Amino acid sequence: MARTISYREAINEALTQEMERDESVIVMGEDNAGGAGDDAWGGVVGVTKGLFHKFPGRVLDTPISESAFVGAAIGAATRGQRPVAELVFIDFMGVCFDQIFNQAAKFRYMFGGNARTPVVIRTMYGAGLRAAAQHSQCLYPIFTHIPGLKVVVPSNPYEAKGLLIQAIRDDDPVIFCEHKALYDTSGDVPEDSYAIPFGEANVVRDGGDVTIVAIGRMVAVAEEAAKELAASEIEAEIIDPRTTSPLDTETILESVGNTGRLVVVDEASPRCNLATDISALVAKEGFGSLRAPIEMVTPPHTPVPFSDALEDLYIPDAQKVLNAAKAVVEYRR
Amino acid sequence: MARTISYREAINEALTQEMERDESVIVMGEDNAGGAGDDAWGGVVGVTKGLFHKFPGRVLDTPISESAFVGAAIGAATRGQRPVAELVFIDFMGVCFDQIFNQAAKFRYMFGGNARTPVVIRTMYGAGLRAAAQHSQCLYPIFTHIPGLKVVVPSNPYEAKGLLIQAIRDDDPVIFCEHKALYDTSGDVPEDSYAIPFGEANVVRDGGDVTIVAIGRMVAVAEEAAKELAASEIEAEIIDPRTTSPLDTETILESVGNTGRLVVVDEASPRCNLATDISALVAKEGFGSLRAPIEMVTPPHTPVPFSDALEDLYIPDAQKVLNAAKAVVEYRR
Amino acid sequence: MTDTLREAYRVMRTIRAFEERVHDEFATGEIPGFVHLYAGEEASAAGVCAHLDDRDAIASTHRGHGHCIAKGVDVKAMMAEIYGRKTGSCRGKGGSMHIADLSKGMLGANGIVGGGPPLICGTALAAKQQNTGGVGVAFFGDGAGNRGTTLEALNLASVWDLPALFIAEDNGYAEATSSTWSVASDTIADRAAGFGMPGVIVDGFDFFAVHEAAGEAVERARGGGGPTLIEVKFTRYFGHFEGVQQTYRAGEAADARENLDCLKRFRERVTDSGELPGPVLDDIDAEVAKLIEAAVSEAKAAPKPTKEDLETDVYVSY
Amino acid sequence: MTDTLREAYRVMRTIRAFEERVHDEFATGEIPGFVHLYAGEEASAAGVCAHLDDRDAIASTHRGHGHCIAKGVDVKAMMAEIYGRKTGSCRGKGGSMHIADLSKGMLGANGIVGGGPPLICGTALAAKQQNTGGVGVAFFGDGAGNRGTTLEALNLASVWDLPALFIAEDNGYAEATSSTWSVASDTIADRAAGFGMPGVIVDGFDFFAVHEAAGEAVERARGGGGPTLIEVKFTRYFGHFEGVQQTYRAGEAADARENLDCLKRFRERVTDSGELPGPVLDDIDAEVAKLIEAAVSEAKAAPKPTKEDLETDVYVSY
Ligand SMILES: Cc1ncc(C[n+]2csc(CCOP(=O)(O)OP(=O)(O)O)c2C)c(N)n1
Ligand SMILES: Cc1ncc(C[n+]2csc(CCOP(=O)(O)OP(=O)(O)O)c2C)c(N)n1
Ligand SMILES: [Mg+2]
Ligand SMILES: [Mg+2]
Repeated sequence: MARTISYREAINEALTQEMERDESVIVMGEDNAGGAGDDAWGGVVGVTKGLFHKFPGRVLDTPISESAFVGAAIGAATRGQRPVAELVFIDFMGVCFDQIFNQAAKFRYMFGGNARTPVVIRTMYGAGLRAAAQHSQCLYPIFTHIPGLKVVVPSNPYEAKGLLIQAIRDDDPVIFCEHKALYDTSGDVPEDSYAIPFGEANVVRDGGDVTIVAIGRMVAVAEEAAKELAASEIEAEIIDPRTTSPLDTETILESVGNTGRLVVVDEASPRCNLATDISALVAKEGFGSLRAPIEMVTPPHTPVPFSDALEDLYIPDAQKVLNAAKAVVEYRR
Repeated sequence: MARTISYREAINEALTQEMERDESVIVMGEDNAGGAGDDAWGGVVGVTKGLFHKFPGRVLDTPISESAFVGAAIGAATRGQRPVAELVFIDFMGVCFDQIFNQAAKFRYMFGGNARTPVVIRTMYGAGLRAAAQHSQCLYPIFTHIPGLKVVVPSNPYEAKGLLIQAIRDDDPVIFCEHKALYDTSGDVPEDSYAIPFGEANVVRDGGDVTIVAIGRMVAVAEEAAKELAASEIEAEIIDPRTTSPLDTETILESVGNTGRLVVVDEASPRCNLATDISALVAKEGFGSLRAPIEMVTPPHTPVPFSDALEDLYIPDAQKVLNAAKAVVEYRR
Repeated sequence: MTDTLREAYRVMRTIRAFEERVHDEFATGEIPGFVHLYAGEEASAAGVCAHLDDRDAIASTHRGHGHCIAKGVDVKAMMAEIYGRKTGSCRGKGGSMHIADLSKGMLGANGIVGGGPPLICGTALAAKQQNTGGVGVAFFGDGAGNRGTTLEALNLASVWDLPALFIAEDNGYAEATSSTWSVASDTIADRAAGFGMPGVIVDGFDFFAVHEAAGEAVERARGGGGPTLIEVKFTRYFGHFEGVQQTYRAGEAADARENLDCLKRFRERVTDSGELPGPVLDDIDAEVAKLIEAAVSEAKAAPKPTKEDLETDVYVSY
Repeated sequence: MTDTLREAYRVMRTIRAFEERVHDEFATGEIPGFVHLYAGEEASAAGVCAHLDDRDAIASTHRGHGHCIAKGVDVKAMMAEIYGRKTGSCRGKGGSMHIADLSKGMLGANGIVGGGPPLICGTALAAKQQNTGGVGVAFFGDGAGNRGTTLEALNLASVWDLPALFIAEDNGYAEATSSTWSVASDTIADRAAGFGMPGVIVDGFDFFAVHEAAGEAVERARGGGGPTLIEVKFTRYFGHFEGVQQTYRAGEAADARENLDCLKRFRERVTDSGELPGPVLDDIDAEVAKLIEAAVSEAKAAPKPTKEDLETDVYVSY
């Protein structure tokens, strides 16, 4: 298991292994093959590179017609295929959202249980690459809001591989959110195929003083903060929900039951996001054990700025998490 | 002021008065004139009826091309017009969301403050008319999530008129959410023009035992519950935020400061909605005065069912609000 | 062919009888929600679906009853669904705008105008990749022909060379807006060339015209020849949805009902030609009348879904 | 006309010099984010915008520098924006993909492919309602021609009879995907008929061809004659964005740079005809070189935005 690969490679490996295992798994997206028949790109970030030649006829380029091809992935899923569609940037959801939330997400319920739509939409989110307001959003809270969707936010290569394999095998529509700043990060990833179940949080670090729930790339930020907190003899427990829908409420509540304190770190815009969702959960179900206000560490309510000078201020960092954790630990009513 | 008109009429009156006042105000939408030149419909719910003949050239029909005409409204707003576009059902946002959240909402920030986009998008939301999963959603949490948008949810005819007038005069993009089950409800509305400022909640009812924050149509549901609560000698304070973005956090926090107890009633799907948003606000900023868990009364995490038997169970009702309020009032740690 | 004709007539008559009955029942106030009726347009659903079988999938519109019936969805389950009953096609969770039966290749009526064409690119892709010989058929209205999703799907179907049919049902209006105004080209079929596929226009009151054009297109698609756009021109008999006025075309609808009727035209032609004798058609009429009667009374008697049903069917696994 | 030509040349030269310099600067690692260069395509922006004035608005694409320069956006502010400086057109908040100057009628580069055409329907509508005689111009790529928003906008512009131009810039590729594959019709201009407007194809290396076609379309639009679709065909010189490989068209780009150059063609033509003498053009080249040099050094020296700037400019009123 001491094999280290990147987040990008982990995703590619999950696709490869599932395509080998199940021939109904197909892949489509802009330049996923590249130029319709070459393998020039493998998608704009190269995640699907190499699949085109390995799986003839099963890796499709698409015109820039997100409604049509995301819809096609959904339609194909109702007819026995297991499509994995790449919506390059999550920011582009606005041009195909109807197919996702009014079609895929609702088929099963609207049709009285008589539908299965095993489609995966892989999409890239998050800030940090100076990609500005239309290419840096998180937006997973929007998908989380919609009943009928499952939403996955892997925080490292190991999670990425196992969660994508689960996503492909899952019979419900899944939005698989890859953080653009994680593609080149590396980690230990088993070569064999494995699936990580949805709705089971990972306790990244044990600690009894404060619970920090962090999403996606924010897990690493929380870990950095936790190290510094430990130097001040504050032991933080870090929880990575891995999927925001379904959400493992039990693990979160249990942890807050022990620590009595909660910080939620969410890179998404602050209104109606996962930080509010998880805070509200705890304020409702875990109130009895709460010993301090719930802190949320999020960006401000602004679009993502372009200039590095501003973007670095925009994204939650370890210092802000540290401050929040200290504030709740030191809180006295 | 003892003039009673319907929610529908109040909206029509606001449009009429603003169009009279300012000739840059224009109206567009499917069948807003009706059949391109007649006044057959006034939009599918008749809100714009009569405007076509009153304001020649300023009330436009559109093809069923939401991206194009919502985008056109936005583009026209950057060039000195004040368009009010009708996106009939909020559920259709998925076919034009990009124009709203990546274009209108972000222009000002992306362009460094050098843009003004005074566009209003009127849209109908909510359950109760057996309109099923694709015509009954709330979705205002999604717009609230997006920095750069303002979001309005009028709860009665008086609010509808005053808030729409403000929306039209406002220089930012506004999503104006009309509840479909309110159009035929009536209330006192002054004939004169008046604007209700954004970000100022209305305290609908005073009470010292529990704060109930309710959105849109849920305000009436909360009032019904409050009457019954009063019979049990529980006095509920009801707050109608009127706009979810900006949100009047002060009024909410002040009320919870007095009551120590909060129930949020939100007709939107329960994950990442306004109920979680407001709960999280109070768990963070008002924790010191909280004396009980925060209760959220929302529908379940399912699409909206068609059958009346199910839809009636789906929508939050007074009984559920009553139960939640009693639970928090009776709570002992 | 006689069998085909008999069945096509049965389909058209069933649709007509179903819709007229729903119209009457709606007026009593017992049917909830939004109901859009297909009466007058029967030849399109029947003419196209006569060529389809289990390999094939269709996507419909908000005006979906006709497509459902033509693709073989159970009529009693449909009626029960419209009444919001647990015995309905969707256990009462969908209603008129969402009747579906995926086991029959009927991918659902759709509350979103233009929602279906992208989906059909997918069912056609699946058929192609699975080598079943199946085709995908998207029905959409003249109004939906102006939606970006529809236009993107036309291009994608050509680019991927899919076995697909796009049936533009031009009934003259989208709600109250005339298609002569909202469609900038003279016809919807004019758009086909811009997306690299043949475009055909047929008289939608003439079952045989629809049937022939669809037959050619289905054959081409099954043979790997790619997609086709067919524009079917006709009139709906009732208002845009039930309960709404149609002042914008006052005389027109009644007039159409009198003079433009695919069922009358069909009967004249097949009895004149001797392909089907009148009494056979009369028998079908009688059988259909009985079926609809039974469907309504059974629907009314059926139970509604209950509390236990509210939160099920959101996910396959939780 | 001499003035027009001189200015057009200056615009094209400025774009070319700007883009080549950004290309070099990007390679040093100092420019952040995604940068898409317009080099090779100058004749389109210059040929169209030569007809425009303050009444007119344009919407651009992710490949927006050329359109900005042609519509008169300040070149130094543009360069500063690309470097993320407070002195930039957008105070450093937008970057290459969002340069805009509404006071110049430049509605912004756009990170969303197909984002601009709907907006331009609105600016054209405003011009029409305000009776200014203004037109709206949407530039979009071959890839964007397959987006539903673009196609909806074409129809809307016709239906509303708007003073609008749709300039399809076919540079052969969308990212690495060839337009001969992704556009199902032979040409994008083929789509115009389906949306009730004239469609024209021009050689994008020939400024005069673009200028003439755009002139006719602008004149028609100002005169109330409705919208036009113009397809401009050419090649981009650099990769899809800076920092990316272009193995999929290895020799092609270099070859184009050598043999297909709107600036060379322009120079040949105007010097041959005597419309503009060589030294005048040389002077412009020298002036432009200086301007770009100054733009870069000023941009590098300019301050970045600070904490105080982070939360401003979200709303006009809070
Ligand atoms: C995206 C979207 N926009 C608008 C509507 C509202 N709407 C429902 S049916 C309809 C008219 C559709 O016209 P057409 O496509 O011609 O079909 P027809 O009703 O004539 O069969 C409209 C505008 C919708 N359901 N979805
Ligand atoms: C809606 C949307 N889909 C995909 C992308 C990613 N993307 C950016 S540029 C581009 C290619 C655009 O091609 P084209 O329209 O031909 O313009 P060109 O780059 O050739 O100038 C793509 C796919 C995007 N920005 N927006
Ligand atoms: Mg129609
Ligand atoms: Mg291109």
